[in-house]
Amino acid sequence: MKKDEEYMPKIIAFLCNWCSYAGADLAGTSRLKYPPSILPIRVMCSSRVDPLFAVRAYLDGADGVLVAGCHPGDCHYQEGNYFTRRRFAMLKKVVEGVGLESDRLRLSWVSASEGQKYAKVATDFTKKIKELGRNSARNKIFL
Amino acid sequence: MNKSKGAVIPVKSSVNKTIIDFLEKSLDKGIFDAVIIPMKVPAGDSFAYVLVKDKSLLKDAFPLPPVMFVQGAKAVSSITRLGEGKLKIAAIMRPCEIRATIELAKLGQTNLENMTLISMDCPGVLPTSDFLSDPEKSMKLFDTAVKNWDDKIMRPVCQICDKSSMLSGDLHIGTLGAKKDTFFIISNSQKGNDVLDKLGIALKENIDSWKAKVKNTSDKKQEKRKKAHKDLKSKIGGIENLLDTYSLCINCHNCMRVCPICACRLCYFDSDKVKHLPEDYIQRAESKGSIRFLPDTTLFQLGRMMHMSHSCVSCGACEDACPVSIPVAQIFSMIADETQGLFDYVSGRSLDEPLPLVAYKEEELLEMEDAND
Amino acid sequence: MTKVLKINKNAEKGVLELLRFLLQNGKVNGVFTLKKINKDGAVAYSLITNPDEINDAVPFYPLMPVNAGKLLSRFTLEGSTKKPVIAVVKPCELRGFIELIKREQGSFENLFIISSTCGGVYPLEMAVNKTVESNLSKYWDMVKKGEISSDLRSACKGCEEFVPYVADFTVDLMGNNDANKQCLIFLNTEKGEEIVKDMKVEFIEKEIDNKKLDKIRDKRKIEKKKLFDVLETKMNGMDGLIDIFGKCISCHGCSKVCPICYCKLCEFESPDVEYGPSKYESELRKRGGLRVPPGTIFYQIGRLTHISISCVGCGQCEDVCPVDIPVSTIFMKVGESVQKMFDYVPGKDIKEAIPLVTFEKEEFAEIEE
Amino acid sequence: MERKIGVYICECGPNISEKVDIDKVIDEISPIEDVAVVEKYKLLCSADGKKFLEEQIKKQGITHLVVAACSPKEHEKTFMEICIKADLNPYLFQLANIREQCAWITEDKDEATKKTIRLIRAAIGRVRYQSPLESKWIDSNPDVLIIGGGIAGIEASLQLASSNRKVYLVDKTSSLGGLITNFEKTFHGMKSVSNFVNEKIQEINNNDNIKVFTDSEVEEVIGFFGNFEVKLKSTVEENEPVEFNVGAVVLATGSTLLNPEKFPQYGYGKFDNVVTSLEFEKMNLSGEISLKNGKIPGSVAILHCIGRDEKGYCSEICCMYSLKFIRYLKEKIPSVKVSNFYYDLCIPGKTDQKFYEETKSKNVDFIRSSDVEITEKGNQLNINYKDENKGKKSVQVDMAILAPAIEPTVDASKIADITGISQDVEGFFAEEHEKINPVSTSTEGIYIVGCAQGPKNISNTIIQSEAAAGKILSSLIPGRKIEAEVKTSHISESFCIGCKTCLTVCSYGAITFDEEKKVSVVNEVICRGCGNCVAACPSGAASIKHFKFRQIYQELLEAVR
Repeated sequence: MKKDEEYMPKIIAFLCNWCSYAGADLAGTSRLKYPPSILPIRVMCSSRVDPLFAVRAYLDGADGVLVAGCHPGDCHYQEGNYFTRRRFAMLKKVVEGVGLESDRLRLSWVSASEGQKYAKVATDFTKKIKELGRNSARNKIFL
Repeated sequence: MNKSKGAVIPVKSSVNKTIIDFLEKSLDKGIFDAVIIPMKVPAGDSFAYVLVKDKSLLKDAFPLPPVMFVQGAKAVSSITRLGEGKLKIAAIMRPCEIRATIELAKLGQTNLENMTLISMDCPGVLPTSDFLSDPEKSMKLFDTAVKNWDDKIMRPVCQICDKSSMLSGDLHIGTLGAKKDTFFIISNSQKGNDVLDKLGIALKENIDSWKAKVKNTSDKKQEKRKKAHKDLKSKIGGIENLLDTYSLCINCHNCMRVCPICACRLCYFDSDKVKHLPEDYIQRAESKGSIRFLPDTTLFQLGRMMHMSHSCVSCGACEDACPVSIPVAQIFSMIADETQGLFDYVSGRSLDEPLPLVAYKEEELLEMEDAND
Repeated sequence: MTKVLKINKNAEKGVLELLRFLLQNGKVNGVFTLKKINKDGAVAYSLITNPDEINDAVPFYPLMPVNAGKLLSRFTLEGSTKKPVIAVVKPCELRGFIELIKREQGSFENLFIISSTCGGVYPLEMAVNKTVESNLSKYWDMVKKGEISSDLRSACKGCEEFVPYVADFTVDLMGNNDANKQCLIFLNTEKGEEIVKDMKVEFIEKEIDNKKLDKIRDKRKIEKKKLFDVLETKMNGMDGLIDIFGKCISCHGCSKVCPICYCKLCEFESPDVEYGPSKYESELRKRGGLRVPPGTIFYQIGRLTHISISCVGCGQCEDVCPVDIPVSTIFMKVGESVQKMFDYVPGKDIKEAIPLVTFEKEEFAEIEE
Repeated sequence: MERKIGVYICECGPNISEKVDIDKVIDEISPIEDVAVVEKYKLLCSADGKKFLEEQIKKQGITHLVVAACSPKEHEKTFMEICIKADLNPYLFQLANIREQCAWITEDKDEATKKTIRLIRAAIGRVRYQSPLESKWIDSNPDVLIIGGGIAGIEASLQLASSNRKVYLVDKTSSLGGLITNFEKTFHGMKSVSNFVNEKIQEINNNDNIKVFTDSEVEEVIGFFGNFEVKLKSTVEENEPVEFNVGAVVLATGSTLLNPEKFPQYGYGKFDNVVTSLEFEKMNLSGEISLKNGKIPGSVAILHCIGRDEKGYCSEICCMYSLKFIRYLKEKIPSVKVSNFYYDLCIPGKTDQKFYEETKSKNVDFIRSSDVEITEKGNQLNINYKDENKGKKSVQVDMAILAPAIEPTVDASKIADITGISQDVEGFFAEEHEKINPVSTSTEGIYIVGCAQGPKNISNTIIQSEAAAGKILSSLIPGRKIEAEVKTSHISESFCIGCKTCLTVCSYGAITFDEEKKVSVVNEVICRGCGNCVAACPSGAASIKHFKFRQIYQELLEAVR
């Protein structure tokens, strides 16, 4: 099997339709380059992302989970991302609390105009995940 | 299909190992795509059913573990309730687990289309708590107990189990009455025959020795069972004793949750039907001076008997899971014999027998009617 | 200074006298407390309406058959009680009840609460082995000294929240040297004072001795740290987690007895968690094998995301676990870190919103990267 | 019924085909269960492409459609319309974004191809669990309620009223016109205010489609976009409230001035000849600018930015009207000496700078000052201040005009309450989004215009009124039903435990509580489909159409496969 620095991680990216997904599109239209590790899943609002989705993704073997939404105060649905932020904070504590790698979870605010930032987030996060190596949950049987 | 004949399989190193070889071969030949089989968990302090596709994993398999961590029927239904799927799967389980699987099939909770059920002569299992107190030691105790077919250390409900070799799946592995370093494979269905065909195993050996040994064991157990139930009845009979029996019950409903037959998504006894207004509780208290809270502990226990005793396979999972050690399984085995006896129904004996309460005969249960008219 | 009701009997007997008074004089229509329910001395929560039955009540029996918070919720779930009822509960049970009320699962109306500085309880198995009775004198001795006996449940040994927050009456037990001859009941609310004012007993002015309680709390802290440290060593990564939960039999008993788990249908028993062919086939592709029934670890972590914010560390989950997984220690540890983050003490203040249904515009900037 | 999933991959000219090995993708995708067709096409959004796709759906009997092409933001609508043409429910279609978020961002063709396969697999996984949705059309009332009869409300009324759209214009005072009826001229070009205001009020009175309620205030507004029920009550006499229905509401409740008495250093209310800008406007309008004792002022000080630092915002128009005041003064009292005390000057706009230069040239002092305070000396006022180099100075004047900060009207919070919209920290009505939706509010169908939304000059006020009118005219067309959000959430009665968590997190009040059944209920007309309640619900009772658990999870599962 490939060595960890060579492997291409699988990172689930939950993108809110109004800001982050548009930001990701902008990164594309501006022909910025970032790793193909990012696998986008579009949701209308980051507040749709039930923390359990992240837990499932983790246990199903995703190497990383990115939740991206509008900047606080800019939520298309007023307040959604404030709840997202709290749920995410809680999620991270739980994951690290049970001794798992909470660094595999990341929350980022990316606006529709931040193609640059999205590309950077994608690149940095992928780099970090590569350092962490493969998610060992992937081939566990007794989950 | 030929139930009077079987095949004699020579044992290499151990029965377990031989069974595993058998399964590996079946996987190689594509007779099965996967098998459900018990395995030791990594920490080594218990076992779990595992759906295995990659045969290299089978090396850690453990066809006959010393403890019933999870009722196998629950394992089977957990992946077949929604449909059979493409994979042909074999499940190797204890007879009571297979019988529960068949009951669940009648309730639409398992789909046996692509399932091959393989049972084994069962010596019983240790109480979970005993096992957990010292897994290492328990393993050894269990091994010796199996060798001498001695059930002293097994769970009370196993000690009175008269169906520990019952044929109800597709294939059965019979160790009883077999010559040294061999065991029988017996087919109980066309599916079973086909499997053996494909493996080039012919059913030509005589299995009378197995049958005899099985009869003898189950006769003995039946005696024991009758006696145990009689004693139990005198112990718990009557409302006072009944209440005392459940006096420690904490309404955790674990017995229901681990029961292979209790398949309801939301148990009636957790539903709104058992929730009342404060005034109603107070009124009930006033009529007696005081009530236990939550009330209806006994209602729950009796209610469960109504709901599932006719399908109860006396597997003992409920008793293992009871945090306050109420002899739930023994009680249920007693009631089950009564309710099933009524309809000479044996839970899980055959898929073709309808559940007693969804069928009727025009001439039956006359003794239940009032003699005067 | 708080008004204190002083009865010259041991703490438990004193409380019985109070309860009897309230029932006899129609101040309440029912008493909710632990009670001996049969000749072999089995103890269960009961709703008492007849004053004579009070004799069998054992309000401070060192056992928690069920978290009473859950029971009070069930009692008031369909509507608040029209007739006043008084309940004797432990601090963690009270906190559990308050968390449930925050979730619309019960009501305080017409309910009076007696609680006490709690010495902790014994594991259920001691009730099974009938060894609680024989340990009672030892237990009370420990309570008087404000110590931690080794055979308490681990959740109790490490419990810092043994002083009730919003009880109408607080009985001074922990570290109270006279608990065997003198019952001090602190009257914390006006409605509480109101219903006992006609009682023919001595009323004094007193403050609960917080220094004493802090000392006890420090001891508990140390115990808790021990528990957590042991866990730390085991909970390292996926493998550690699998070792801890490997023997879980998915009975979900922990959620059934949890005072916070209140769903009609637990999400982890809902259609959402079922494995259809496509799901297990893809799992097999990935792993070559799959534990069945699946989702053991998912259930545990999932439940943590659902309730750790409100976990009151009552220890019931661990008590009922048929395979002795240190569930409550795990939930206490994770719960503590989550709660600290929102600086939230579950069940402390009924008006305080559950952190996950509210937010501050300026907070947690650090978690966004 | 058996699924026939059709997968169509757009080459997008060279955009995708050069970056992704499409044939390899086709080989990988074709064997997937239920996948009936996998085809590529040069440019699916072209006329030919659309025709091709429509024919394919019909010919192949596609039950679920996956298109792998550009971003949904680009062409989701386009392809949904094709579905409709081909009588395939448009919600049985999923667009895999293999251009913006794959082909264009990936260097290595091999990697891009792999990712494309994942994305298409994910889309197939998702579309399997998608279910047909029907768009809901609800009757709407085209009429509009406008609260506030100032220039903002007047302008909006005139824009909106027509033979098939009634406008109800409500003002709590006895007459229309609002604040600016006190002004003689506007500072833009010093044009007469009365002329254009009276003109507009005339128009209103002559317009049968505008019903004016003066001396009235709104008591209740309930309902949702297209269907609001309104109750008015009179502020003068006790009588039954007037009730009517409208489809939209415009809040034009304007603003008021901060009361300078809050700042004793200016001596307002203490000294006779310290007046607010509004008092001065009135004085000027009355025709004669004079002191309390009837004398004509020989010197006047204008103090800018009263309360700006305390409020934390600049009121935008004070500097400009102060310049206008100078013009008033110089016209009526040519000899008068005017000195302005300011800290920053705010003179934006294409004409304002010129206006300032001209005004300045009429020998007026502009003194950049701080720590200004007013003391009285005889019947004269001392303006004491620190100059730019912090030197203490003082100027003697006859009269001082204060330009206080602009505040929301006193009953702003009451109105916010009644209409259920939010206010910002300053108490002005909060717009839905300062850039994307500056005149909309958190509640669909309720708009905010003029100074109720924040300080602004007359032209900007009118611009907002026209903007709001535009939004209403385009979304609330008489006789036309309005489409409600299709992807709304739903709460299962049998699983809901009535903990009200969903109610608490919903920003739109779209969820109500059924006290009988003790369960939450979603009003699908109000729900915007963000899905917040779904993630918040602990017992899986809440779900949201088109973003159901299964749909998202299957997508996730195939992606990490």
